[in-house]
Amino acid sequence: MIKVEAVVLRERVETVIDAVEEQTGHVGVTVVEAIGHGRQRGITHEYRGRIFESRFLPKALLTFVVADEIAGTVVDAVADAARSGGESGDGIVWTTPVYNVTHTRTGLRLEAVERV
Amino acid sequence: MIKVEAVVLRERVETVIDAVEEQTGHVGVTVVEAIGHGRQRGITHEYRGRIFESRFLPKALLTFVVADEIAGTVVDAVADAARSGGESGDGIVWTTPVYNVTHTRTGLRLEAVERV
Amino acid sequence: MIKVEAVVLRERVETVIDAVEEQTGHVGVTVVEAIGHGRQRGITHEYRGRIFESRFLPKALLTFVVADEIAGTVVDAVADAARSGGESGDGIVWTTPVYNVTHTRTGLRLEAVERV
Amino acid sequence: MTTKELAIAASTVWVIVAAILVMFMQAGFAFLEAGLTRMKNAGHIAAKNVLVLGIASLVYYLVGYGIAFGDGGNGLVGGSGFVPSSETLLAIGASPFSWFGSIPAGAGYMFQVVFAAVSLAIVWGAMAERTKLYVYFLFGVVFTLVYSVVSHWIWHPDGWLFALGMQDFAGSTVVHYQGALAALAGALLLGPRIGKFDEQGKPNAIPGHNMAYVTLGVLILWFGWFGFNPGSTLGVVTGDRVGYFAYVALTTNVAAAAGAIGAVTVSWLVLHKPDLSMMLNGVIAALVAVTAAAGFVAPWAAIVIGLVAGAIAVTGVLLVERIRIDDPIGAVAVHGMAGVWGTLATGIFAVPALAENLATGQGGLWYTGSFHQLGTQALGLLAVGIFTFSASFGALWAMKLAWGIRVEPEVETAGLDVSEHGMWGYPEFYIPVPGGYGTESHGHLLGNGHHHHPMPSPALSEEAA
Amino acid sequence: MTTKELAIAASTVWVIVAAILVMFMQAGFAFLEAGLTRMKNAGHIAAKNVLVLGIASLVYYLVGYGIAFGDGGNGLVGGSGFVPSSETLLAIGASPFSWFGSIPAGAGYMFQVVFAAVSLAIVWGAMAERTKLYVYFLFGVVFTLVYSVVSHWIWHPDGWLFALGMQDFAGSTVVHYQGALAALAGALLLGPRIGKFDEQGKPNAIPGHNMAYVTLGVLILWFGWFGFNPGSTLGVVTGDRVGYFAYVALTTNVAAAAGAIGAVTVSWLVLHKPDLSMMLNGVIAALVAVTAAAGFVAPWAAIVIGLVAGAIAVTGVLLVERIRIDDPIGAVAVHGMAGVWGTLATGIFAVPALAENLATGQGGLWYTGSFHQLGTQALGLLAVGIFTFSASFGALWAMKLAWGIRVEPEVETAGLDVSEHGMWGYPEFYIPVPGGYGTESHGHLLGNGHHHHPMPSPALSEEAA
Amino acid sequence: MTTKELAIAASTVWVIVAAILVMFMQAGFAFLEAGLTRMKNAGHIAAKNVLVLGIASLVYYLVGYGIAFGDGGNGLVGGSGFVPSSETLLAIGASPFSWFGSIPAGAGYMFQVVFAAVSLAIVWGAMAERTKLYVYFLFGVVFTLVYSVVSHWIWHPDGWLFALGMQDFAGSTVVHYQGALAALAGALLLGPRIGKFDEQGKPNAIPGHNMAYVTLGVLILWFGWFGFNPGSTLGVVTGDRVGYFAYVALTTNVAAAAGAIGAVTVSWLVLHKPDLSMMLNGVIAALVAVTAAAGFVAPWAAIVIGLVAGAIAVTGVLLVERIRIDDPIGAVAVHGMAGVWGTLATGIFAVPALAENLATGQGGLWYTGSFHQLGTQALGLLAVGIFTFSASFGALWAMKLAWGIRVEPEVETAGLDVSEHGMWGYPEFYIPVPGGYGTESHGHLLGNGHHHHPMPSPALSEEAA
Ligand SMILES: Nc1ncnc2c1ncn2[C@@H]1O[C@H](COP(=O)(O)OP(=O)(O)O)[C@@H](O)[C@H]1O
Ligand SMILES: Nc1ncnc2c1ncn2[C@@H]1O[C@H](COP(=O)(O)OP(=O)(O)O)[C@@H](O)[C@H]1O
Ligand SMILES: Nc1ncnc2c1ncn2[C@@H]1O[C@H](COP(=O)(O)OP(=O)(O)O)[C@@H](O)[C@H]1O
Repeated sequence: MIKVEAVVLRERVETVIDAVEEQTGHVGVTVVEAIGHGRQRGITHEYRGRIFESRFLPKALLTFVVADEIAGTVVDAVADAARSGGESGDGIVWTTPVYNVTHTRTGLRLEAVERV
Repeated sequence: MIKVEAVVLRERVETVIDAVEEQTGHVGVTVVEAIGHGRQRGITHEYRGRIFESRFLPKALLTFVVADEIAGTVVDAVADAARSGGESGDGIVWTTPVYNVTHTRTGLRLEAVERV
Repeated sequence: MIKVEAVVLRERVETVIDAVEEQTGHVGVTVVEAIGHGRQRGITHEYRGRIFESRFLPKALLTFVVADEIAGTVVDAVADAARSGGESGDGIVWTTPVYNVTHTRTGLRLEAVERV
Repeated sequence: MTTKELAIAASTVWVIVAAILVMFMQAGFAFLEAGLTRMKNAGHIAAKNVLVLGIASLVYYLVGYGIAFGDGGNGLVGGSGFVPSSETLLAIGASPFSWFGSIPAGAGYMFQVVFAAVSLAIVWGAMAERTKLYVYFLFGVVFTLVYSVVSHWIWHPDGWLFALGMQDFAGSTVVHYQGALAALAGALLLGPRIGKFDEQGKPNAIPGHNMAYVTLGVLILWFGWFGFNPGSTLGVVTGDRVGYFAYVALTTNVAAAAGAIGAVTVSWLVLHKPDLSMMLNGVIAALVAVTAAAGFVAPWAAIVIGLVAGAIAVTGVLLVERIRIDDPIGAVAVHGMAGVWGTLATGIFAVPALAENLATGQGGLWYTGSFHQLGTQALGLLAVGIFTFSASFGALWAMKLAWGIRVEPEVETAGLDVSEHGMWGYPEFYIPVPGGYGTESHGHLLGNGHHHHPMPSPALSEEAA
Repeated sequence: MTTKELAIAASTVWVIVAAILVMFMQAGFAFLEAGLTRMKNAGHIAAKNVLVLGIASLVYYLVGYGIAFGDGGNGLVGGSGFVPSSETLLAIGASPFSWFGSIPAGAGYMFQVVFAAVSLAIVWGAMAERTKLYVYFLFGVVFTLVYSVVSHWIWHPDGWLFALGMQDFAGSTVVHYQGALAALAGALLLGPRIGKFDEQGKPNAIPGHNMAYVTLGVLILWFGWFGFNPGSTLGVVTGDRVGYFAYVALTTNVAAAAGAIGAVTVSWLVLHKPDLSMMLNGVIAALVAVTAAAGFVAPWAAIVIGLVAGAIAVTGVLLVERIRIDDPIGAVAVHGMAGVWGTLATGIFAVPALAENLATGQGGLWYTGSFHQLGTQALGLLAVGIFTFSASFGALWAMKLAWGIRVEPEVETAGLDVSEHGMWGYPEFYIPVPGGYGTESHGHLLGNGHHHHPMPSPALSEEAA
Repeated sequence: MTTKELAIAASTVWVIVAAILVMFMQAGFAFLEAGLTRMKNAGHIAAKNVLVLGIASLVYYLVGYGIAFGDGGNGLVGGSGFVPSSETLLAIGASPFSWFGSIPAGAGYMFQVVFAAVSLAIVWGAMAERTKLYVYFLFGVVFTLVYSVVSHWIWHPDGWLFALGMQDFAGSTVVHYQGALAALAGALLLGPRIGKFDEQGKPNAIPGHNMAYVTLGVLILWFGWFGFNPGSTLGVVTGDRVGYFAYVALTTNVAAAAGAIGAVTVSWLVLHKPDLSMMLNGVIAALVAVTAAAGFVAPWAAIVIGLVAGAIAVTGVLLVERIRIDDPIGAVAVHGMAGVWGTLATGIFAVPALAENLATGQGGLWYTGSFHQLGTQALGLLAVGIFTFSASFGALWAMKLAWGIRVEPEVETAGLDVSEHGMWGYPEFYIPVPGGYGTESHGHLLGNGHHHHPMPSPALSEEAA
């Protein structure tokens, strides 16, 4: 199967997941809170008269393990839904092939379970 | 080497790690707090008379980088140990081949270090 | 492209990122707070007369998605910069090939964006 | 010292102690409100009570005290005692504050100003998490003036409602109902917080962030209320009773207790959960309700008042939400509805003998069978309702037109702490720090410890990709 | 006013202020206990003190006050003054509460009820994190009755231990030891929390979640104790001493100070770490111990009592754990063992002149060489120990048989906040929100901002997989 | 009771209540300081105030009280009343504490000891997050002695500055300025926290962790200050004024209010942000400044003093940082600079009539046109500055040489809670627990629930790597 990983703005997480479900019917995602550093500048804070900037920004890292045939659609769905229309900071998406995808509860291959 | 990744219930994390160590002798894992959304329903909360449901549930994402020959055993060990016997939410396990696995402290390949 | 993943001590995160930027010019990283268990012993705590040890230690998981040609330099840069010179706990680095790396904001391939 | 001086001394000690307890209620409101709102606004919500106390203290010193209690005014407003001098404040029972016969005028200021500050604190509960900062300053001044006028009506012998014999022992109407009226005006003009109601207008829960804070707030308020109600005897002798304030403390305490039990029970039955925040709101509602009644009613009546108020807290919060008003703290229900209930309940349960001893109004419906007192109470509520609501609504409406009273959506989403004050209330939970909470490796500390330990590492293996 | 009335006024001011301070101790217990337990139970643990105060206040008004201080009873129980009327409560030194000669009966209620609530608060410390909610209600009622009976024995002239001259100035035995006895019964019947002891019965640490809360709790308790002990003079004159309560405040303060130093030192020596929670427990233990002694002993003795109590806190907590009792807060050690120590220490260090001035018992062993007073103290401890422990154990045991007193394992594991009240004490730390703490993107806010910005994106490259 | 006894009774009630309020200020400092520092030190910072109170209470009982207020000394130090007995403490207006004429000597101790503890609490603010634990004990003793000497100079009739007519009503100089001098000495000897200044000496922000805590701290301090200043009348009659303390409460309150407004405004103008921590510091600075003046000045002057102090808080904090001193709490600016301002302002604004009624010094520059009083104030500041700074610097310097006063870098980086006390202030945020906050699955609970459910699972597919 294919693992689609995406770094997105935290407030887009649910939008992205909904988009994937709507466009591919795929259900199943794991989300991790992340912080990112990229082309975008960080946030500026003020405390007792000192201005300072954090180079990191809050992001979320999404992992979808999906059937090979829908991977492309998932990538597109994620990229579209994650796009905030803002200046910067929308993140990236990529895929990796994965193997032996086992569904813990049943002990079966995930493909099998999903086919059910 | 092979990277075995697994999404498990948080309360199973230590059980899973112990199972891998017992069955393969492999020591070394990185754990990240994750939240997941899958076939399972979320938790229902009540606050000042409003009932609401969170679609996400707390999970943990485990990463084991292991020698090719034990990868299969690790996957089985994880899947077995992660199985709660509950209705739903036990998660999944998968593998990916990884390269250039470098052990930071020594600067050597991890295989080398582990052989020591 | 190549995904370089590294488990490092939390206090080395910024050092590592700076090293990668200095040595390869690559900008763009996603960081996740992780806890790890390896050859190193955990921390000992005392509470109301009870001594106890946590088998886990705070770490950070870094993900760099980089052009194939610089991957090697990135791995070295990370390993060097992450090395604390301490007894243990410096972590590991590895690479995985990734595909369809899409830059969300522009919808283009990341390679393309970076070439810009 | 003469016995007269000793009586003044004892009364002043009591009134000042009571004033200090009431002042501390600001900490109660700060934590009640911070606990019932979100982490991203916690610093702003808590610290605003310091601002509230500051503004009320100055405005009340400059003009409020004179408006409320100055001699030579009319039924609507006091006529002297503005920016009082030391001499004036040290004097006892003398013009312009001759109404305070058993304590120095300065003690009168201390006791009354903290009430004004409590009333102002209530306002912001329903306006929480979305109001512009300048509004606290500007409306704070306006409201303190409005408050002073109404307190003149009901608590000064020149006041027209006082003359009618309205019974509001410590301010269910003057302090709590008024605060809630302004809070309601504010909530209406501001509109609900982003996400509070969905497209179909179905309310969503927006949980507060710290129930321990809410508990601390409620216990501080309960504590402070022992200054609020018993202190309103303004002295150690009341009519022909020595230490009457002890009795007032007792009715206050049993009512609060009944409020806790009432609210948790109703919440358990109606919501199928003993909701903690509802139980805690129930205590406040009961204290609000017994505030008008504390000196007038029997203990059993105080318990009834508290139980009903507890039920009002639970149902009132739901009701306000049903009509699509977003009141994060429940100020409208807890201070408004319970304040109305307490004011009316006094007209029902006032014990003739106690009313007589307090020389205010007469016995209530229950004892006298007469609707007279109840009618007076209702009239007072009506008058204050019209005056305070329209004055508050008008002022806030004008401010809304002129400069707007609600923060931008992005400010609201990011949170008031970082947007308006430049820093989070809990910086370590918000500033993204890879080193983890509380370490040195903040973004702004770049450049520390960049030394590293080079060492040959294997060439990139060919099989990659 | 006559000088007699003035004396009553002054005494009432003092006693009511003291009562208010003691009432605030509920916030102290709320934060001490919430801080020493886990985040998942914080709301429940803190808010339960509001419930405790509510239940005790009502039960004590209805029957407790009469049982403890009503006239016409016998050596075991009071005989009148149930559900007292306003008249009764306004009266001074008259039946049914003739025992309170220098303050109105209502002031007597206020001062005594907050003590009952403190004793009840102690009970839950050892039962924390695993007790069913209904138990707070039901056992709260039972315990308040038990408490009232014992306070009659020791604090009312009709009481049999009072008659024997037992010295318990402010309640090391009546309030603290009793609370600890019920706490012990509860801990025994509940059993330890999941994970507290491993298979081999080795104790595990289950750290509390907030040491700042514990500190706040302890400082609030120290603060409130100045009402607890000095207030127990019940007036401004004690025997032939004016302002004796100031002296009581001093002995209380030096004892507490010695408790902090004693505990931190012992912890440093025994545990090799200056454990903060132990130092803080030491202050409470010292305050508990000096409670019986405060009015009877010299300052140097108060310091000794405090130092020893500090040591008892550290060793006692370890001892209780050693015998496999799970007492998350250390209530058994801090209120029980230190309460016993304080009661006995009074029998040792009571200064004859002070005991005479208080007209209670006689000088202690140290001064008189006689074991008489020490014997009386021991007898009191024995009697109360048997009565209160068996009554509490019996009641809780019956409840255990009837409905069970411990929550289900999954409730305990998930935490009482979400399981019993439907909501976490710190919602933003527990509700999984990808948007991060304090954002709008809660699960229940689905459907907001689902608009997106489509744009052509590259076709899936063939080399995938 | 005679009227004389009644006057004593009333005064003692007032003074003890005031002392209790001041004692509670330790909770204020604990939370102000914990909130302005980092999570990893929160337990240590908060709990150290319990230690401070413990040490000051014992040292002041043993020797401090005698040094400060004992009879038979000289202009520099008191001469008797060490380790006072019960008899001594129960006596009123008798040797060795004949200076306290209207309250028992024990009440004098209670009121004075809490002041000593406040002064000691201030010291640690500037030394926060990097001082070794033993320093609290050792320097705590030294400083309490130094404090007692200076309080003798200014507050005891034998004192040489008292004789000169220095006006320091409640201790802007004695309590706050002294504390700040020691704090400055400590900050200089310790050096800045790791990361506070970068290589170029540019200051970095190290945000505190909880603005709600800071707010709680400030409101507790404002509350406690009503004991601090008004209580300093030491009785219910002052000169020929009954209830003068009410007036003092008023000046204190308007000054604090002005401090909040002043600081938030200046912060808004200068820093372009209404910085919450600055506004809160402004309240403290105003309270500090009005402490010397409270009984001497007119309300308008109190407002001026407060506004200026608010501005001093903001600019002072920046200034101290500019000269590379790391003062996490702002103690030097808020207690030191504002203390100096308040002491001098009293020399400017003292109302002749009030000074006369207090029988201390004379009218200020503003009214008399004479620089005499201002000169006296300046002299006092100079003398205390030299004495207290050099004594503190010397003592800390000696300790630094002998054993070092700063923790190791790794201790500072890891945090004082875990390094010095073995446990975090917020364990659940620091102990790495995969099960997430507040679950049982702590590392030390290994071995629970290791049963698992085997089931055949697919053989490893060949295509894997
Ligand atoms: N090459 C990369 N490797 C890993 N993460 C990246 C990379 N590029 C971007 N990211 C992630 O995406 C986030 C947004 O990237 P950024 O460059 O700010 O977006 P934009 O290109 O739209 O400005 C970053 O904060 C980081 O988390
Ligand atoms: N296809 C998937 N991709 C990524 N994560 C998944 C996928 N399927 C399941 N998961 C993770 O596993 C967790 C459990 O999945 P779920 O479907 O609830 O289990 P079950 O199938 O036993 O009901 C989810 O919460 C999610 O974190
Ligand atoms: N095989 C592995 N798979 C996943 N993570 C690992 C592995 N080996 C080490 N790690 C991560 O690296 C961290 C440091 O490893 P450790 O063995 O303690 O370092 P060292 O070898 O320098 O002592 C661990 O805590 C873990 O997070």
